[in-house]
Amino acid sequence: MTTAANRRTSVNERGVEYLTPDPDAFRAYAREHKQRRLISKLMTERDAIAAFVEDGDYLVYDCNYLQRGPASLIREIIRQRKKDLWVGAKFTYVALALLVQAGCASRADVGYFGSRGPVFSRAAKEGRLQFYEYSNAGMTLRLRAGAQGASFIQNRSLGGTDGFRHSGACVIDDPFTGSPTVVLPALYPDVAIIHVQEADVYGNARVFGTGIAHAETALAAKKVILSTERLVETEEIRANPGLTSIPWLAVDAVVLAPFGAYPGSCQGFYASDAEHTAEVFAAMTKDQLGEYLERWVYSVEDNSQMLERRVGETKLLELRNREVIREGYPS
Amino acid sequence: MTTAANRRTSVNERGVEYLTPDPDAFRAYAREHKQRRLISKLMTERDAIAAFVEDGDYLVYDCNYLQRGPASLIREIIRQRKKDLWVGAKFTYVALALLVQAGCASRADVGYFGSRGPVFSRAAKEGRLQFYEYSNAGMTLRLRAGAQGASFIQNRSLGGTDGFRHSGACVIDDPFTGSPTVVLPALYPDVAIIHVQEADVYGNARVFGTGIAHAETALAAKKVILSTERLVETEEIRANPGLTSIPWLAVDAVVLAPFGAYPGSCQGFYASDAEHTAEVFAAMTKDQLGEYLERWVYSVEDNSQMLERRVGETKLLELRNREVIREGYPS
Amino acid sequence: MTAATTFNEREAEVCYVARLIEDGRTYWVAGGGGPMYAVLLAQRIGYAPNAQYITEDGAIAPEPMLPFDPIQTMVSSRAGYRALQWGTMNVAQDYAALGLIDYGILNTLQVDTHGNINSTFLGEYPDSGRRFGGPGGADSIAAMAWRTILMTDQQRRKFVSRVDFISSPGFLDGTEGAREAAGLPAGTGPWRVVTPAAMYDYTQDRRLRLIAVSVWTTVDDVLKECEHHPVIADQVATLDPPSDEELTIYRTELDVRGQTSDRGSWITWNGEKYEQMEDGA
Amino acid sequence: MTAATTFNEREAEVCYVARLIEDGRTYWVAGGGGPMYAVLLAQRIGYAPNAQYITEDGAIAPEPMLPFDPIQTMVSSRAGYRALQWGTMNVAQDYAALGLIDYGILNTLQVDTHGNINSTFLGEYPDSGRRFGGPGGADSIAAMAWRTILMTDQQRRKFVSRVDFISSPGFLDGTEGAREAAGLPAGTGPWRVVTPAAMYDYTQDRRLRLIAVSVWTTVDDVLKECEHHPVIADQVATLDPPSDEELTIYRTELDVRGQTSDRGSWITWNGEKYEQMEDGA
Repeated sequence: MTTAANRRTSVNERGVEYLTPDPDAFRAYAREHKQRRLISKLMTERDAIAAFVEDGDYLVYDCNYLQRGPASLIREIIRQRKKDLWVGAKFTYVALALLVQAGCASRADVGYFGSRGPVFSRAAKEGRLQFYEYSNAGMTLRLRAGAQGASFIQNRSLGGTDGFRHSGACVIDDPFTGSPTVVLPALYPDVAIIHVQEADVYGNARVFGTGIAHAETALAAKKVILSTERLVETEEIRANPGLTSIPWLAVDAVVLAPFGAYPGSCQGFYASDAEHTAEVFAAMTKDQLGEYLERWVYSVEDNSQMLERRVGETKLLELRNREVIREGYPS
Repeated sequence: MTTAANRRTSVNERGVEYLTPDPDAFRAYAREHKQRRLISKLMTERDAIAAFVEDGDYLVYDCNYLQRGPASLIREIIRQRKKDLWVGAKFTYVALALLVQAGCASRADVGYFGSRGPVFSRAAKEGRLQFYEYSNAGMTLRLRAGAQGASFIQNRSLGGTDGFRHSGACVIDDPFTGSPTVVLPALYPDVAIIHVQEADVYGNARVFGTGIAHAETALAAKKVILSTERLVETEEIRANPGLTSIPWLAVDAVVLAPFGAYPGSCQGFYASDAEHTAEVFAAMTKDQLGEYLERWVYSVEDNSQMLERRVGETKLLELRNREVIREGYPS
Repeated sequence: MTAATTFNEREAEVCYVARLIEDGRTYWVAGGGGPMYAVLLAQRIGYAPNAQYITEDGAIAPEPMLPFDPIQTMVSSRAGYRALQWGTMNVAQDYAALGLIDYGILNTLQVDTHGNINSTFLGEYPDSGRRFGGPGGADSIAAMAWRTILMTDQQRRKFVSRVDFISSPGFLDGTEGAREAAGLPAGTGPWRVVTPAAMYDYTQDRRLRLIAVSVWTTVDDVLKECEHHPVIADQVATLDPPSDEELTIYRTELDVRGQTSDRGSWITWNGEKYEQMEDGA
Repeated sequence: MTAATTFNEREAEVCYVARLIEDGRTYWVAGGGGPMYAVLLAQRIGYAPNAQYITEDGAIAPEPMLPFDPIQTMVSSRAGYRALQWGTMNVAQDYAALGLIDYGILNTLQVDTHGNINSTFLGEYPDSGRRFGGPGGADSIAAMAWRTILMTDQQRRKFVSRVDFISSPGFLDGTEGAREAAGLPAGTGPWRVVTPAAMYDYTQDRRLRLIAVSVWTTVDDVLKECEHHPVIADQVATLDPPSDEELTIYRTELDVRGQTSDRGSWITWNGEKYEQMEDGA
């Protein structure tokens, strides 16, 4: 089941390294590895991360640790002590800090990450962390290009900034208008982790509410792990195909993960844990992420044990009850 | 209310003319003309076509005359005897024939059109019709590029064909991989007509079922006319924002048009009229489109009179009853 | 399986393609008709119960409600029924661009020795000849699906050395790497051509090769209906006629209005051999 | 409107921006906090009842349910409540790329005389200095919205001649056409900078210009908190302090937890004039 996704990189004339945007390589991978059959991909978080996240992978998570993100899968990556991940660090407050503290991440394409505390400067100083500069929407455009089978995509932004100089982007003459235009390299991550509200066992998944780039991420990534609040029958998927955000074709693993976005919120299911949010930010600021990880990751076996031992039923019920908005979400 | 959308064209080194893909020109137009306020855009089909379709416009309709297309708006364009339209002729069986027969269309970017009968060769011979060659999905990619504010987009297709030689596409060296790659010029149509199942008076619209490129078309076009089976309250839109396919920002006119897709089908609302379908195909084959237009367009004042006098309540009820599938459509 | 004794040659063609359908693979079918019916037949008869198909309008793995009204093979509730996802044309093409679609199945007007497809113009483009509707979805399917299956008629004007207009790409000029040089995805291309009378594949050097003929015809008769001389396989197989089982499903569940057999000639077993009747008889 | 007698300087800043909000226009607000509150305040108090905003996660014209939990200003049910459309980050940026978004409102770390914005690095990138989080959505907003309103603090280290790192584009090197030459959409750029103490616009030649100061401060005091010397308008206006009406809505409907006034100094009316208290007092 493990697959060498073969991270290949290029270096541009400014000396910036970036993941090579090779549509034909993705196609060849997809031909061989993406499962066309409707077979169950249901597995534990442990098995999914063990099978599909390899040291050295380029990792993208959709949303983040505090907002309908794959928080339980991020913790499992840390628990399994994956190494040398290159992280698509867009729209993220604490996940990159956790991954760097844990020694999992060594590179980051930056959109935005929460930068409190000493963890980043320490890692950078010790040569354990390299940054490349993009923007949030630049990163989702790169994923869009990947999801469309392209190698590049125009961006009306990024041009003229210092971020541009430290990115894989380049300026070309528009073949039709002749004007200078910025193009970004498509991003085909090795592995993506995405938290959804509903999925069937094959990986047909539904996302409700606003989002970052779940569909693009699922399509562009070579290996895709979904965690889902709730399993639904495929009959239910077929009864309303307009709700399907991600097709089974893109998906390698489905992990049933109620409260998988905890401590974050999950629209229509539960609110975020504000106390925990404060705790993790404080841990960043006070250089106590080691303790944080010990308590919330290493000392528990999996997400369900964490919820049981560290959060408790009363709190979980409270978080469910605090999600009062039902309109537009699954009943 | 009328606006000079200013069709500008380019000619490539193969002598092929194409609409100039100028994102900044679109932006300038949108800044001035796209209504940000929530004001009612409800109007009659006559007023909408009179206000927003000008002679010489580049016209795109989404879907087609027989499949959830803006059939009533196409007929109104013909009724108002618009001239010199350049048609984005993708995924279409009879609409282009009607527009050419009526003297409305003088150019077509071809994806696919039903080519039976003498109407096209006659018009071409008389110099009244010029074709340019793309493909269905090439045309929707061009609209996608437009909808993203781009001037071009990669296409893994079209290369090497004779269609390519007669299109506005070109081959460039991929700036990242160095490989030759086909890029299509973005399409910013002057005017788009789109039939939807539900919309509010501002133009927030919902499309159910499969489709061609409704969202892309609405965003890429300078002027957008929606016809809708049903008006819904904005409160209903706000109660389920995940269903909104097209935002009010893109829309200039909303026409309430029950059976607006007739003789085509409209998923969840009614089946197509198979007899009428046969009639219009026969008219193409037998060079009787003039008679067809007289009966179904010129001799009636508007869509509702056509439905009343030419179709009749019994037939309409039958078409509604023949749409037996409810799953996934509005209740 | 029992060989049928009376059937239309176009029914036979659909059965031939249905037998090519590989289980657990994805198909992009052009339009409705033959290509879609071939996959549905393969699913329902059990040749490929886990084959899935998508359509140009983004019906992803539907279980359609049959029959369709005329033309309503896309953007209709019956055609998109019980899909796993409803997308659009751009969604469909994205999946193909990403290499997720194994096979494309097309219908067309004219094909040449390198598998190039014409659905745009017969004669000298643009002024001298007959205009047709253009590639539709076929260009994208032929470019991006890994393998392309083409369904057409066995007629001289359809099997030509060089199509009058390349609407959808085969192997282009037939040279190695021609598709890649034109920007098309690597490793893709024509795979089979199926007619009511014969089946073809492609040689290593990308030339059309006759590999099988229908039981009621001969290699010579097929070659008479080719303008150019295709390569002929060392062993030309005989295609089994449709079985009763195939035809029962096809006629009772799929093409219940008999649109397939509206045109094309009928074949009957006369007790000794299969005979082809006059066209449309 | 009655001038308020006690308020936080950051509350004043939000009120200043709220008064800039133009009715019937569209705004792309960065993150939550000040930018979002400014539009909501303008809507609710009636300065701009028909202004609409979008967020990075594709909440299109929401009517949010307040208050938010910490960080939950995007991708949460309360933040996206009663939107007209739920999109994604790419949807939000498409609308801006198409010129449909009139204004962007940003918060930032550092701004320079040409309106360039730094939210990436203070010091010498990449090794010598302090790392910050990067542009987030600000780069896209500053590039593609027609006009950009920047909210920041009036501090020397924030108003510099040249930012240490251009995360999001202002007028770049300030030459005419510099943005267009870099590939950015024509006709866009910085429009206002608002701090608790002052307001700036840009001159014809794209240089930051002081146009107004808060009632409790002076031009000289503001200039002390600029590393470079901005252009000074011929007439420097005085910004009206927040009104009771503004603050009532702000405190009871919007920032009900007082997060805005967690930091920043308080201003009070001592019967004769407004006085600034110690930071955090």
